Amino acid sequence: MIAPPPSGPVPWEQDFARQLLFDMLRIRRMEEKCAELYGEQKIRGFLHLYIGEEACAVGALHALEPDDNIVATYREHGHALVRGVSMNAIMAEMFGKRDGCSRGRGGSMHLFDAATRFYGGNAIVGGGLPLAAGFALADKLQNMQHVTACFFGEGAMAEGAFHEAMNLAALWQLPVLFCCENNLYAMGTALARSEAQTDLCAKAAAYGMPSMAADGMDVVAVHEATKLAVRHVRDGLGPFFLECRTYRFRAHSMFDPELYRDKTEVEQWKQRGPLHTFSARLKAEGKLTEETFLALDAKANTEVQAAVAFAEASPWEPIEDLLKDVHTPGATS
Amino acid sequence: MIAPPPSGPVPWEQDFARQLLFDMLRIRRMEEKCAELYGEQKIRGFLHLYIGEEACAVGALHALEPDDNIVATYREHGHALVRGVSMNAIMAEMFGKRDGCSRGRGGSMHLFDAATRFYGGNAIVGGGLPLAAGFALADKLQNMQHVTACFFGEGAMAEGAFHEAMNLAALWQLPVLFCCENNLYAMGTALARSEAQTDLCAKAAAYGMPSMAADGMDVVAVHEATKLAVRHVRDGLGPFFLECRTYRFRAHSMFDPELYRDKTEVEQWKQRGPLHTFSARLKAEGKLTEETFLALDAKANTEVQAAVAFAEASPWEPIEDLLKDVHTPGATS
Amino acid sequence: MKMSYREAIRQALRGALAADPRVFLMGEDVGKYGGTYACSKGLLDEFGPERIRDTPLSELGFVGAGIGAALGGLRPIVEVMTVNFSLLALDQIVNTAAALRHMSGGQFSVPLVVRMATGAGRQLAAQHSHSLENWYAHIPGIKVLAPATIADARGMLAPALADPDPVVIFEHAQLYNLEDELPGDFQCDIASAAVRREGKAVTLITYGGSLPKTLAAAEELAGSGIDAEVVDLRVLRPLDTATLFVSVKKTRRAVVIDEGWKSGSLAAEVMARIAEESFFELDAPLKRVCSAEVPIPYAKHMEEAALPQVPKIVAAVRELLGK
Amino acid sequence: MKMSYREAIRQALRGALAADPRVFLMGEDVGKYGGTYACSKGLLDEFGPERIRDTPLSELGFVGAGIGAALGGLRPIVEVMTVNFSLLALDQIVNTAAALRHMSGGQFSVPLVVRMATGAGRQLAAQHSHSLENWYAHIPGIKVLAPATIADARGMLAPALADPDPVVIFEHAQLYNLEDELPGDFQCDIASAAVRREGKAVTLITYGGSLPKTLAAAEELAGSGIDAEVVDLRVLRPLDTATLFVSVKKTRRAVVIDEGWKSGSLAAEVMARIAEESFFELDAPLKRVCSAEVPIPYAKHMEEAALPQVPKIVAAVRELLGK
Ligand SMILES: Cc1ncc(C[n+]2csc(CCOP(=O)(O)OP(=O)(O)O)c2C)c(N)n1
Ligand SMILES: Cc1ncc(C[n+]2csc(CCOP(=O)(O)OP(=O)(O)O)c2C)c(N)n1
Ligand SMILES: [Mg+2]
Ligand SMILES: [Mg+2]
Repeated sequence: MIAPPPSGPVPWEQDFARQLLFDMLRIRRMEEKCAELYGEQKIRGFLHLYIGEEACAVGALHALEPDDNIVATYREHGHALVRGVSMNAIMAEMFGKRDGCSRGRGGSMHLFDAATRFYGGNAIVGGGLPLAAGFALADKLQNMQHVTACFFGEGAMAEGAFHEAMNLAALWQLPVLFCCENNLYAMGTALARSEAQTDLCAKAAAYGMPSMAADGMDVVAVHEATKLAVRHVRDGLGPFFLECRTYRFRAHSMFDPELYRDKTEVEQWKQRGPLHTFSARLKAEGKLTEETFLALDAKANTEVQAAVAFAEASPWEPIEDLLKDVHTPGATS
Repeated sequence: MIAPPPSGPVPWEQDFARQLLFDMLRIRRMEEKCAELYGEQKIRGFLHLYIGEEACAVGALHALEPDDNIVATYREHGHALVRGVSMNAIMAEMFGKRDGCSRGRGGSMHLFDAATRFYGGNAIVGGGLPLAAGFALADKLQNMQHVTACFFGEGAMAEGAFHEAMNLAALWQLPVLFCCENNLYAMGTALARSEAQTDLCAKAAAYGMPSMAADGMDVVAVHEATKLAVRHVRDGLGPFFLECRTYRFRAHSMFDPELYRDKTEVEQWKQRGPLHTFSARLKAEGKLTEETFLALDAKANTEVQAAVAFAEASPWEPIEDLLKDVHTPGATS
Repeated sequence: MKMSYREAIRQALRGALAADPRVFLMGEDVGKYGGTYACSKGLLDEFGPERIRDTPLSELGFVGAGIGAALGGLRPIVEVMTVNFSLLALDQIVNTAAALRHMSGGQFSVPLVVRMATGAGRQLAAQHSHSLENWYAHIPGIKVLAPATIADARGMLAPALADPDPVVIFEHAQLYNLEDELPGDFQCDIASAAVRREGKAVTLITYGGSLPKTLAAAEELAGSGIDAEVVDLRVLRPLDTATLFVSVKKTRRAVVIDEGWKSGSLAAEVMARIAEESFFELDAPLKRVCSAEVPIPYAKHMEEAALPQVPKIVAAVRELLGK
Repeated sequence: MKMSYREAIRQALRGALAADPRVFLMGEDVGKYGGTYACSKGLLDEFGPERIRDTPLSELGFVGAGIGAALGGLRPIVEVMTVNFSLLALDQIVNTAAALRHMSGGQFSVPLVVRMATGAGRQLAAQHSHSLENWYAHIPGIKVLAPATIADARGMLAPALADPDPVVIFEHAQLYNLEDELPGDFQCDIASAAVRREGKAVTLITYGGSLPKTLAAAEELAGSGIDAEVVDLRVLRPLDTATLFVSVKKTRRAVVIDEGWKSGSLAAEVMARIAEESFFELDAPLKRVCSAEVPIPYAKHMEEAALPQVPKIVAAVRELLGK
């Protein structure tokens, strides 16, 4: 396990720092709205909120390049947004509308976007990991210096798919960044009740894969760790395992009665919330004023409102198109 | 990783030492005959010989008790025999006869015997591991101090099933002895071409599971290591991972052209053959004479001849019984 | 007594756990979380973590462990959260649980019960909406059940546990909130199909989540003078064809309603059995109402269009009868 | 030119690798070992380890990696040694490869070819003898092929690779040693069924490893004046029903021969299609010859009894025709 970079003052230009803060705000405001819209039955199916974990996606994705590939899970709104999928398309997707990023076919768990190389949106726990190894294999065989970043929860690490993918990636020295968002629970199952070894980096060691654990509540820590990890991967030194230690503030999904954890535990983690700690730090360092913060927040809210309006206005896909896109049109065979 | 016990003079009573030598001889002579019978088309399907690896099954199984459970693979003739399945029943099974230990339904890859708690005989690589965890769970929940010994090849360790079973066993502290027979090849795939991390005990560490590597060509080393491992498991200290470093002298199966390894490599390993090294050692220590050795060998050959005669004489299962034993007879539902 | 399907399942679990100390429930989030569909809510407190056993996300592993535990003398009820995730466990179910008895020459029975939610209708999209009952019904060595009523939800678990061989129970996710009267005697067999509505004009054959839709269609058809008989398969393997043949002999027409994708569906098997055995009893082609051949889409109107629905069943019957 | 089915597959692979640098072959022991069935023998030397890629034992992992590689611009041919082990990879095939295009709203095609050996007949017993073609044929989003002739073994790979969507190819293990003339033009479609023998008395519908048996049965029947038409499905999903209907219209009788277990078989689907669409063309019940509903036993006489065989096909036809 590689030691994470030391903490200290935020080592970034003011604009960059604000950009990351703004991205966290965008995720937060969008998802708060999603929860509301779920209550109004505008959004249906499963909805897994990322609230509390924003530093992970924001910190990590800002360390990647446009040609890199992203593979995520059903808890991927934040990743899609930061990656550059428009909030309009995300919101319309959750509404099941035609202008959704998956034309309403996928919903919250299946956001996809070819333009930003955002490959979903996978609702099978662990399902994205072998895929990520494959992307990286394609890049390697085609001599492209891309990184494939694969996000997954700590719960996925008990699945065989995780292990098979880790081994393939390490054995073939594939350019994959395995990014575990360890929020300590898989639905209602606490890490210690699902893993014999709770030090997750030890699992990377079983594949001879370098690893690092970062404070997933601190966008600076995540970003700096990811930069190091991405450097390693892009330099052709093989895959890297990054654990971001984080926490989800909300229920697992909208159906979860949250019987499995104490309110006080949640409250304690909230004190470490990535948004207010980072903004406080920026303020303390003179890189942010309350005014700017409020302006950014207002801007995020405006974007959310526009996205909701866009989603509302978007038409439904015609039912006659039900069978469209099962196969590629015009396939000659 | 726990250090294996030091080598030195064979730390056993003469009778016990001879018993283990004899068991290795029984396996060897039986399998040599099987290969012949395959040529004569008496035995069909897949036939995976254990020749060269005898010290593993013999050393390990002699450290177990009659009430312990055994789970093995398609390369299990030796395990079945040492466990106490009669050579007659094994041979008849390979002939596909009614007196076979699986009534001719299973063949070489599916030897089973309820009386000796020998649970097969699994032709899906890695398939036996979750099963073993389940046996151990049953024993644990029923407060029985049994050990479940699960044998598998190093190739199985790339399968998800291995990892899921290891985690369950470690997480629930189940009494399983995971016994990896590392013969360096999975069909034609050398270990280094299938595992990123070739130190197999490192995989146990990823589950916080204690482990040990033993010289699988030395029946003394295997037996002494297994005794320690079994003690640990039976004492309720949780599962244990034992690697036996061995080598198969023959092809993977009767169809294997062996393109993937050098004859010289095979010859080098043969010099470390478990039979002649152990008998030489016993002789050197005055625990065996050439005469006794020849007598044991003759006895093994006699047993083989009898088994072949038994298998020949055994009747075929009547075709009318084809559908028998798909379900338990008399199940009322 | 009126109760929900969910509650009926819960009571069945509770009853089984209380009746036999060898019974335990194992699966993802069956314990602390209370069960994804709340079927095991409260059971952890009542029976403790050894018998209400939360597992890691390891479908292949814990289903295999269930098989081992069954062989080891216990009576595991393994909950695979949904059929969608059971794809990860199929190797253990097919290659071990179903095959073991036969390939060991009859030495070992595997008294394992596997429960899983199935089906679509909740806008969960392509990876969470499968109806793969026919995959399971294809496998010799297992029994496959589909409780579609409160009584069967309550009654089928006990005979499934009493069965010495592996039994797979499909609970349709759309049924959990269904409420109905639980009969005083809910004991039932796991061998026969049930005629849920008598009729003379046509036999509607269905199971699981499609039963309520089929009964509603039959009501609607009755309104226009078409008197449909509704047969609930209940047991998907082995099929109770005798009941089907009797009904088809009476009505001389059959429509099969099945949420599985049309091609390769259980509906096809039912039709094949009729075409083999009752061909000369038929006055009209066989028909089926199945799911459209598409990964189930998220949007509500699209999902609805993909699944069997009352109007489609009604239309199929009318077409068949030329009315 | 006469060649074996194995050699035809090998030449198809070789041709595909030579024609397109994006094509690579990946699977257990495809390289150094030369392929379990020797289909890739020599290819490692010719194309190197990057393109003839041995994988660890990780069916779920490397099939998933194949999907990713296909999305990433390559044209992977993934060999899953046999259908028996593909049970471990079904999640990736069903939940990702088959569903991805639709659930992404048409953004991504997955140009993946998965090859696997299938079937019984070599005394490999319960865990190595599956014929699960109908499981795959049930899944929207994939195409399923079953080359049963030397020409199809040689010809089907190219159009499968040219197809932008996932294609699964089943090679029956009993066919590898089959020898026949390879036609000069072996180019073929992957859309249509083929009439392999013309006849008027009955239509025998089959595919894969059962084709030689069915043709032999037809010859035997011809000897006693029964003139059977034999249709080879070739493509198991989507089914070319038009060809079937034309044949049935002519013969007015059909028997389906399918090595899958009877219940839930592909045979059932074929029968259902006929019972839906060609009911009034039929003069007799539909019939099928499938595998007995038993995990395939090891002993030769038992295995033979479990599988479709020429005498059983002949008997079924005679029974149907009352001759
Ligand atoms: C293979 C599989 N099994 C079970 C589920 C149901 N499920 C969805 S999310 C989840 C928990 C996953 O936890 P983790 O990987 O830690 O991710 P998190 O939700 O915490 O982000 C479970 C059990 C699933 N989607 N896929
Ligand atoms: C799941 C699965 N994949 C592939 C195979 C084919 N196969 C049989 S044995 C074998 C090699 C296994 O190697 P290892 O685990 O090292 O055991 P060994 O044969 O060396 O004893 C393979 C690939 C199989 N039986 N099961
Ligand atoms: Mg988590
Ligand atoms: Mg090996």
